[in-house]
Amino acid sequence: MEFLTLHSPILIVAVPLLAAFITPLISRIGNRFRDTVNVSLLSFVTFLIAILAVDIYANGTRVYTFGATVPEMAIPENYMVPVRIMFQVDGISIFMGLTTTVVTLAALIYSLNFLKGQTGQDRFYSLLMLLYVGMIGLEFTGDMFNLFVFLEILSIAGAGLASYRTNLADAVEGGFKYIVISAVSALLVLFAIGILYGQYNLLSIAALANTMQFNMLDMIALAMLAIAFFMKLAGVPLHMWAPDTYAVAPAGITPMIYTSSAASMYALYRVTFTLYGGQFDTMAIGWIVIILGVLSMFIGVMMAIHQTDIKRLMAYHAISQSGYMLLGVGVGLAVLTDPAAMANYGRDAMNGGIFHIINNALYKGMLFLTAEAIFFRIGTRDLNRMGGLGHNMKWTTIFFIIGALAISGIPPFNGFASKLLIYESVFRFNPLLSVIAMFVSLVTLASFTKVFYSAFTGPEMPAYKEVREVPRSMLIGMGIMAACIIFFSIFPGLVVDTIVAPATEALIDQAGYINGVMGAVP
Amino acid sequence: MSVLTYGYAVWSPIVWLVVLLVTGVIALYVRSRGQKRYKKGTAQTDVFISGIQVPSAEQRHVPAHNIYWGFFEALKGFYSAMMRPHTGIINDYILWLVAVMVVTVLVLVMVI
Amino acid sequence: MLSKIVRTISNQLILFILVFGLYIIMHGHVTPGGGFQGGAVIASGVVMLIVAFGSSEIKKSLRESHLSVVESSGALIFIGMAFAGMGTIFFYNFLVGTPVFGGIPPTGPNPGHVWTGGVIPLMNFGVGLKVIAGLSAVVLAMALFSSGEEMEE
Amino acid sequence: MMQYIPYNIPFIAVALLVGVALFIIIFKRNLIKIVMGIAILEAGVNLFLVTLGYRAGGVAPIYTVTPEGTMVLPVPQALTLTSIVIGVSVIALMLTMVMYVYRHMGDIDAKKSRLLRG
Repeated sequence: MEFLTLHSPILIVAVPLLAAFITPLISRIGNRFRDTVNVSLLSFVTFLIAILAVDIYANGTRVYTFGATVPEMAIPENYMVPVRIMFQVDGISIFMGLTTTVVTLAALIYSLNFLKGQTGQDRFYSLLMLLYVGMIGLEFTGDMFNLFVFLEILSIAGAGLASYRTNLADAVEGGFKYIVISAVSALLVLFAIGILYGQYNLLSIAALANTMQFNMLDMIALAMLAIAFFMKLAGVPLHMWAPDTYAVAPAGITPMIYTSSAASMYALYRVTFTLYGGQFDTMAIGWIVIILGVLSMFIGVMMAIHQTDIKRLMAYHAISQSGYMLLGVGVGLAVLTDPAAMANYGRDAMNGGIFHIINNALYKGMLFLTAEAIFFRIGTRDLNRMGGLGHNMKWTTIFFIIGALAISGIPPFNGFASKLLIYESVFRFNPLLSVIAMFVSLVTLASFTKVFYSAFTGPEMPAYKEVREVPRSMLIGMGIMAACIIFFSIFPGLVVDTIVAPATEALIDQAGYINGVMGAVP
Repeated sequence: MSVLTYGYAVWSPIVWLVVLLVTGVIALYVRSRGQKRYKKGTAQTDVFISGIQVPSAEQRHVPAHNIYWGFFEALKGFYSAMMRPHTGIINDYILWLVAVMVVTVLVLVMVI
Repeated sequence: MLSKIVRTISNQLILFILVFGLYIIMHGHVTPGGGFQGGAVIASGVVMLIVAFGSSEIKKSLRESHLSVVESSGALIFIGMAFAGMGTIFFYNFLVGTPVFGGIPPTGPNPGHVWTGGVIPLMNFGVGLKVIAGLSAVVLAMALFSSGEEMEE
Repeated sequence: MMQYIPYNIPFIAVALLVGVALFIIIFKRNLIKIVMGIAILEAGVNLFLVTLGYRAGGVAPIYTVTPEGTMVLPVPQALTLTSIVIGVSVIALMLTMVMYVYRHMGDIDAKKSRLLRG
C-alpha cells in the first residue's frame, strides 16, 4: 500500500501505457480476454488515483522525479535548478485527473458493446488508452516540454480515434481537421517553450515561474501558449473545429475528446496562474479571458439552437459551457492581486468555474453517449428524421433527461450548483456578465427541449418500431456518469469543499507550487 | 454536507427535494379529487383533430428544423452573419488562429 | 515492379541497410543515433524494397499482424525496462554497476565503450523494434492504399 | 551592429520558414499542401530550438569523449529529436487521412471535399 502511494503518480500514467501496448498482443487470445484486462487495468488506475487524491488532500503537493533515487528529490545534489523529468501533482491536477478517469472509465465500458463486430478493435483500445495517458500526463507533468509531448500524444490518439470509422467520409474529415489544428497549436506551444528556454535555460514550470521577468518576449510566449491552448479548448472564435470533430467521433470518444479540451483548459490555467501568475496586470489578462469566455458562451449557444444534427448541437453546447468555465476563472484571474475582492467573490467565481469543469465533463459526456446510443440504433444523427424514440429506449431517455436538466442548470442538478456559484459571484464583479450567463442558460434549456421533443417524444414512428434499448455495457457506461451526476447534485457542498476548493487554492497559490520543487534549494 | 454556502445565499438540494416532494404529494392529492372518467383502451384515448382524418405518425411529428421557426426568422440577419465565418474550410480555422494570436500579442504589448 | 537491375541491387543492398540500421540502434548510447534513427534507416530500406518490387509483392512477406506484434513487443521492452527500475523509482537505471551494460565510461577523448549505459541500450533496442515495425507498416499501408489494395486485418 | 548579423541568420531563416509555412497553411486549399505547410512549420520550429542551443565554437555535447572547451547545449537537441519523432507520426497520420479523404470524396481541395460546415 505504501509502495502504491509512493509510486501512484507514475503508475497512473504507466499502467494505461502498458495496457495500450499489450492490447494488440493479448487480443490474439480473445476479444473477451482483452476487454477484461483493459477494464480491470483501468479500474486499478481508478483505485490508484483515489489513493493519490486522498494522499494529496492530506499532505499537499506531490513531486515525483524520474530516475532519481528518491521521488521527492527534484533538484539533484550540487544543482541549483531541476533538470530531471518530473511530475508535480497538486490540487488542480488531481481534480482534473479524477474528472478524466471517471469519463474514461465510462467511455471504455460504453465502447465494449458499441464496437462489437467492427474491425480494428485492438487499435481502438490502444489509442483510447493512449488518449487517457496524454490527458493524465498533461495534467500531472511538471515541465513545459512534457506538456508539449503529452499534448501531441493526446492529439494524435484523439485524431486517430475521431476518424476511427474510416468508412464514413465525414469521420475522416473531422479527424483531419482535428489533427491539423492540433499540430499547428502544438507547434505554437513548442515555439513558445523555445522562447522561454532561450531566455532562462529552464523547462520546469516551477523553476520558470520562479525566475520569470515578464519582458516583451515572455509576453509573446504567453500569447502563443494561451492562444494555442485556447484553440485546443475550442473557445470562440477558434471553435470551428469542435463541432466537426465531436460530431463524427465514435461513441465514448466524443466525451474523451471533450475531456481533453478540458485538459487544455487546465494547461491554460496552469500557464496563466502558475507560470505567469501575479507578475503582470492581471486585470487586463482577466478581462481578455472573460471576453473570450462570454463570446464562447453566447455564440456557442446561439449556433447550437440552430443545428439539426444532434451531435453538432451538443458540440456547440460544449463550446458554450467552456465559456462558463472561462468566465468563472477569468473573474478570479482579474481580481487575483486584490485580496479583498478575492475573498469577497473571486474565490467563489473560481470555485464555480472549476466545479463546472467536472460537472460539465460528466453531463456533457453523458449527453454525447446518449446521442451516440441513438445513432447506434437508428443510424442517423439528423434530428429531422428522429421521433418517438422514447417509446422503446426508456433508459436512454431517462439518462438524456438527467443530462439535459443538468446542463440547463435546473435545480436540483449539479449544473445548477456550479452555475449559481458563477452567477452569484460574477454578479458582484459585473452584473451584465451574470445576465448574459443566465440568458445563455435559458437558450440551452430551449435547445435541449428541441432535441428532447424531436428525438424522444411524439408518436411512435413506423420506421423505428423495431428499435430496441441499447446493450447493457452501453447502459452501464451511461449509468456510471448518471450516478456521478446524481451524487454531485445531492452533495454539492461536500464536493466543493473536498475537491474543488483545494483546486482553486492550488491555482491561486503560486508560491506553494514553486516551493514544491524549488524548496530544496538551500 | 449537501449545503453549498457562498456570498448571499445557501443552496441545499435536500431541502429543495423535500419541498418538491411535499408539493408533489399535494398535487397528487388534488389530482386524485378529480373526476375519474378516463378509460384506457377505448376510443377515448384516440387522437381527435376536429373530426378530420388523423395523419400518419411521420406527419404528426414536427421535424426539428421547424421548431423555433419564429425565433430563427426574427434573427435571420444574425444567423446569416454567423454562418459566414463557419465555412468548414480548414484554412480558415488556421487563419482565425493566427489572427487571434496577432491581436492578443498586440493587446498584451499595448496594455502592459 | 521495377527492372531486374534495380531488383537485384536492392536485394543486395537491403542487407547492408539492415546492418547499418542495427549498428545505429545498438550504438545509440555512445555515438549519435539511437532507436528512432536506426529504425528509420531500416524502414527506408523497406521503402526501397517496396519501390523495387511493388507493394503487393512485399505484402506477402511483411504481414501486418506480425509487424503489429513486433511493434507491441518493442514498446513492451521499453516500458518493461522502466517498470524494472520500480524497486527504486520508475525509469531508474538499475543496471549501472552490474555486468550487463553496467560499465562506467572512461573520460577524455576515446572511441567509446559499448558495454556502458545501463538500461539505455536496451531501451534503444525496444524503440528500434517499435520504429522499424511502425514505420514499415505505415509506408506499406500507404503504398498498398495508393495501389488500391487493403492491408489484411 | 554588422557583426551580429551572421549569428542571427538562423533566426531569420526560422522567421522565413514559419512565415512561408503559415502562408501555405492559410492560403493553399490543397490538403497535401497543407500537410507540407505543417512539415515546413515544424522544420522552422525545430531549427529555432537547435539554434537556441548553439554556442559559437562549441563541440558536440558528449561528456566523456570531447576535448575541453565550449559544448553546444544538449537539451535543445534532445527536444528537437523528440519533436522530429512526433512530427513524423503526425505527418504520417495526416497523409493517411488525406488519402482517405481522396478515396471518399474524389478530391483533395479543402473547399470541395468538405461535408461538415455551419
